[in-house]
Amino acid sequence: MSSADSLATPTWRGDLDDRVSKYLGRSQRSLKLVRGRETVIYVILIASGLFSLLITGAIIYVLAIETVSFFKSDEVTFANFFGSTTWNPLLGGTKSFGIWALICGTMLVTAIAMSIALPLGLITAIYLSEYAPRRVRNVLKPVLEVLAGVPTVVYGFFALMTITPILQWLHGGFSVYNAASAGIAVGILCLPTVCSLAEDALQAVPRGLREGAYGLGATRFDVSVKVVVPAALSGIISAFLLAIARAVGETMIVALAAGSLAQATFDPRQQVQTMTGFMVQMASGDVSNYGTEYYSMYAVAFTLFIMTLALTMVGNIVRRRFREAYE
Amino acid sequence: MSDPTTLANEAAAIEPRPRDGRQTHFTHSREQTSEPTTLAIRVRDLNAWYGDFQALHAISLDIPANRVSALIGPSGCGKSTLLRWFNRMNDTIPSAHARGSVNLGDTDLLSRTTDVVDLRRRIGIVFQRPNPFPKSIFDNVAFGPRLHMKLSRTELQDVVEWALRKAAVWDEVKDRLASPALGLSGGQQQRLCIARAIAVGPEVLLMDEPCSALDPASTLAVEDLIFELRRQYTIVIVTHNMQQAARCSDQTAFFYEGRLIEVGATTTVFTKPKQQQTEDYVSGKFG
Amino acid sequence: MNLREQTKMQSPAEFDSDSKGPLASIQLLSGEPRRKLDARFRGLCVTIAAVSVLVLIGLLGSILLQGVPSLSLTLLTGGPEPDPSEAGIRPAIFGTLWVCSLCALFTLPIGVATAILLEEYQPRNRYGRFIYSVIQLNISNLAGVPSVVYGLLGLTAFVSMFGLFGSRTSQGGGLEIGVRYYDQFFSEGMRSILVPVSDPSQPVNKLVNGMQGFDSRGNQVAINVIPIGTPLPTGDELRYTLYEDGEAGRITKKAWYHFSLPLGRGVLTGALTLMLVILPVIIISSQEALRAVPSSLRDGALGLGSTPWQVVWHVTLPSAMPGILTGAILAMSRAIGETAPILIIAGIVYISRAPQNLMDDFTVMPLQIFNWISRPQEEFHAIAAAGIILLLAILLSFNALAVLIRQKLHKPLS
Amino acid sequence: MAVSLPIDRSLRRNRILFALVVGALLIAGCAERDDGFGGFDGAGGANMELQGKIDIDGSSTVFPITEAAASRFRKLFPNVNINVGVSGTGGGFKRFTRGETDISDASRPIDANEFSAAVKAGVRAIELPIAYDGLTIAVHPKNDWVDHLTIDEIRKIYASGDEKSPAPKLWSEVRAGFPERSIEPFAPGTDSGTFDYFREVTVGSKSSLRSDMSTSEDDNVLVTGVAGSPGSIGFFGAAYYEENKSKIRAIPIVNPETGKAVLPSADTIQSGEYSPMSRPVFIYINAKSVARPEVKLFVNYFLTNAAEIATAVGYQPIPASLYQHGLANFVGRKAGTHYLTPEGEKRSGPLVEVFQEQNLRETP
Repeated sequence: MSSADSLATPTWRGDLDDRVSKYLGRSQRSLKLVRGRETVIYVILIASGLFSLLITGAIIYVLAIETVSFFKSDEVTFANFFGSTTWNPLLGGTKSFGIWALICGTMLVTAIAMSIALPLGLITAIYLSEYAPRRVRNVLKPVLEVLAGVPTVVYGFFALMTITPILQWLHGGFSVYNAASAGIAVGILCLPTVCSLAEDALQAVPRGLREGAYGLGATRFDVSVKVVVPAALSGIISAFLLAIARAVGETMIVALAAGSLAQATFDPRQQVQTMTGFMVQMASGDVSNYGTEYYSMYAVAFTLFIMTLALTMVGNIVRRRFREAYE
Repeated sequence: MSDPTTLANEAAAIEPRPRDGRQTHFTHSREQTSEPTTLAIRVRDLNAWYGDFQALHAISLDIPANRVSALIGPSGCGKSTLLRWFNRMNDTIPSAHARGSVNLGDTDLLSRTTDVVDLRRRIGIVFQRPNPFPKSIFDNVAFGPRLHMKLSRTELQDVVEWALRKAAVWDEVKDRLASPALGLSGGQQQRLCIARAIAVGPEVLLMDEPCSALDPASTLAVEDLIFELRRQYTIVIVTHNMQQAARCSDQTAFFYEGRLIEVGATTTVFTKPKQQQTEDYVSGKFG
Repeated sequence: MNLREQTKMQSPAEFDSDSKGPLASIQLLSGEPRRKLDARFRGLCVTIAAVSVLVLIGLLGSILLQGVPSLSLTLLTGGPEPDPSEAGIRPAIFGTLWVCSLCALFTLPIGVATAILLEEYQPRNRYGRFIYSVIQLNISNLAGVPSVVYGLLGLTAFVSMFGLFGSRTSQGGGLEIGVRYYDQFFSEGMRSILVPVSDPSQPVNKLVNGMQGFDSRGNQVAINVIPIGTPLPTGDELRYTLYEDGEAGRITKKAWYHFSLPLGRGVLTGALTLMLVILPVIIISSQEALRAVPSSLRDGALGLGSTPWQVVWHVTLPSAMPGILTGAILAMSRAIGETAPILIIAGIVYISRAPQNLMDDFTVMPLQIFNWISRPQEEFHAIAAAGIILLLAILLSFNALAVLIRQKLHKPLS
Repeated sequence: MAVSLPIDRSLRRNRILFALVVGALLIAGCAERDDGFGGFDGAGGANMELQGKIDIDGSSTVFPITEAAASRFRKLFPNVNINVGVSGTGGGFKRFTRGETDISDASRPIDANEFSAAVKAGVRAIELPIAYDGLTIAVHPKNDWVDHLTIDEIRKIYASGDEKSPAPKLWSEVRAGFPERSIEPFAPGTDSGTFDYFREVTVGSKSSLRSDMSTSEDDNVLVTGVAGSPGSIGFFGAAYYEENKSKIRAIPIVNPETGKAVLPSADTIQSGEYSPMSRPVFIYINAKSVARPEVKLFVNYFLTNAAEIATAVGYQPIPASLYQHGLANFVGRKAGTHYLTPEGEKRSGPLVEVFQEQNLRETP
């Protein structure tokens, strides 16, 4: 404050009062201008808010238009698409578009992934939330964050180059592309998601519940498994649903490690093709842009979109309900 | 005014001050202004709701200009709600709505067309907890003037210094205006917030339990400040602390369950309340 | 309570016969089994936690093992050459740089604006509240849409623009900005002579003696045309000499901001597609950052007569900035690692040069790595592993930056 | 129609030009050491003058040759930017016939539909064979039971069966004496010329191949697949076999005419002994693009070095006379295809017989 020195004199008060009252009496900034700017900004904000709706609209529009062209084709019938387990858009005398072969592959990989990610993720979450000393947390948290941040193509490489050879070494029946290897990698990928969402849910349980249980002489295990987990159950379920959605939509790992043979099998040693895997195959093959097989990519994408949307929507609604219950 | 905290001071803060001293002070001040009390805010038949819950029932109240009006009552009695309607802070709560009339001079405070931004410049507010922005002390005080006025740098410095002096915190902060406001003590922060409110030149200053988060020494400092400020501003203070109301207000309004039970000169309300509920409350039977 | 029920079931006879009261005779269950269970569970937890650490070590270890021998300067400077010893990732690094910085440029403003709308501007009525909840649910659902689907959207909406603008050839056409056309002659002295073209629709210039053009230095030169069969001149003149049947080809020079429709498979398309992928992520993390700002600060600013935007701009946004930045960096690291949508829109290509403009073809690091992984030669796998090390190094430094910002800038707000 | 004189001259001149380029680069410094003019960069001996961009897309079989050519060419002319995509022969033609690319890699000749699409869009395509590709049938090295296969057996393995005789699931169904191991067939994607060619020589273009096999547009994926399990069998370009000799084993194929089992090799492919499993691969060039010096020089370079490049990446060169003929067509801008009769019928046969002046069905 440059004026600070001169103000040391006892006469400052009158001076400053006069000056400031002059300033304050002056005309204010134009409210109209401020209002106008405010409106413009508000409109911009609303526009960006609506942009996300536009994206959803565009996704549905694009997928629906092409899916309609797909079903218009003579080679395709609804009954075949939803009723057959033979997915064979590219080869053979009669093309067959039985989406169940792809859904089956997707489910197989997802099931393997979830049998790893869900229990491990949940237990790790319980450990982090209820048991872990600060020191362990400080190690485990970043480890999980790093695992979550690794690009999926790296997991694909890991599956193909490390997991598959190990599986083949353990058991001769594994083919080089197989569902198990891809599933394990997807499971590792989803583990941090499950863990952090489930931990959020556990943390949201009020302290009072825990203290009440401890006060009754419960062990940590009793508290976590009999009190906290049931209390956070809906949050945990939503974490599971979101993780399943993520596994269903995972692309690069299955494109690299699961294979390209669409078959309805539940043998994890076999190669399978998932919905996303098929889309990658179509995209990197650049099939002529007008054939039925090209539109089949959109029909598959639409099916995939609906599936993941249903999973995330339910997951998010459950999650929101759960959070509201405790906030 | 920031004397070292001594036991004596604390005791003084807790014990009601001698009524006489206050009284003379008041008298003195009234004599000084020596004009009839004018009306600042007029509330008529105000009903207010949060969603379906009715928080205020048919409140009619006059807030005199250049006086300190205290709103007292137990928790949830609606006193803060009323205060927040004065400068429409309740607009930030989506479910809040009100019917009735609140006027500041000619301005209808509840009207949709009232410019709340301008309104809040004219009616400043100080909150329960000091809430300085995570900026420097100078920037905190300069925040309002920068929004509302075109001032040169030196003019802005004048305003900041003036406001800080008014809020009786200048001497403590003048050497560290550039340091973060969050480094100040609670009492200093609250006085800084008062300075921040003053710096835009409001007509009315609303204070929502301004001392409830402060230690006794800081409370004392803020109370002194309130008393000092009433010469220039109409002050409405919400308080839980009846001694505080008694110490520094001219008029007291007692609320209970959303209704205005009694209003009158502070001395009257505290010594000869007309209503039984008021008496029970001021004598500590409930609350 | 559970405990008591068990006890009750164990000794009903005793319970009845006792006269002193129901509790007196109850034998308490030993706490030992429960404590054991607790210990076992803790053991299980520690094991599983250790497994996840081991998995990370295994993942990184196997990649390091395969990749470290191939780490070399060539990897940084080379293009995707067919010879593994010359192969590098430079064009892909620059592709990633272009695409991701453009993507951040688009996504941050839109994402933060949406978050501000949702967190700072209360809906005014029931209708508004409904729209808000739809937007909010929509955003969390968009975050769950597989990225490969965004790739398809990008393919239709950006690459071909629903076929509204025809198709794009290497020689341009249609709406174009930031492009200059030249007819390139290549002289017998192997010099390029460029003749500027003002109207790209006009046919390529015919060779005329004395025609003016520019050499590669930008100097104006006259073209020396000689009849077929004439011996070539020697010395400097050779540079501008062409036989009379010499031809020109139309080439373009594009400014970095070159723009044309449809967008094609260029950098801009990649950035816009990745924007779709990470927009929900940025919105959600920005919302969380804004939510963490104490409302007392907003009240303080409002109480001084700030407009809603002034509150946001002067108070909320600065306070939420560290959180927003952290979220943005993490979202960007996701964008860097994203492969599927880029694969859908661009496909695998041999691209030997870093992108030069917004419309230029590109590849990104993970796609180049994918390309290498899908080759059968071991050497390429090793290079892929080295590329992964590079990619992970970039991502880890991003994460570290995020942590740093979180720690350095995170001041208490109240 | 004999090769006309101007073409001849032009051809010679082009080669002179090329000799000049290469010479300049080899003895960088002697020839036109730069005088600060910014022409030749002393370090790499490269010509920094020529600019431009060449878009190539198409078959993954031809990709290694094109990639190698592009990579080498760029060492000579670093300012020419070449992008090579891998979209399969069909996908490549799709873009090519719309005029989006300058050059299309093809592992089969252009077909009637694609040709008419090109004509419709006004794209004149110059057809240039660049190498032979022997289709290699390969199995896992641990597969010790297959010593040779006849075309009939291959057909049995790959044809889509009917109710009477379903496609075999086990090796033992192919030939008596083979073990009861499940067959895992791999095949290139339908978009690839490799697929079309294989189908034609085994089951004929009217029939179809079995559908329960793994397909990929990327031949590398097939190699990895076959190398991954002992029961697998796959077919792909010989180049991919050459690169992975240690991982997979090629199977001799019985030549139906001589009855001899022949392994794919340089000699057997070029001599035609490895029949019918060898076929030529092509590049198609948009005649409009040829006017551009960078395209002209690149194709010139490609054709003059095709034999060497093809050999280096595991393909077999076509006879020198055919390169000459191709170069002549290129220089003379003779657009059209040799593989379609004027009636639009498909023409097939050995390359030397088909790729004749009189067979050219020119683009109008």
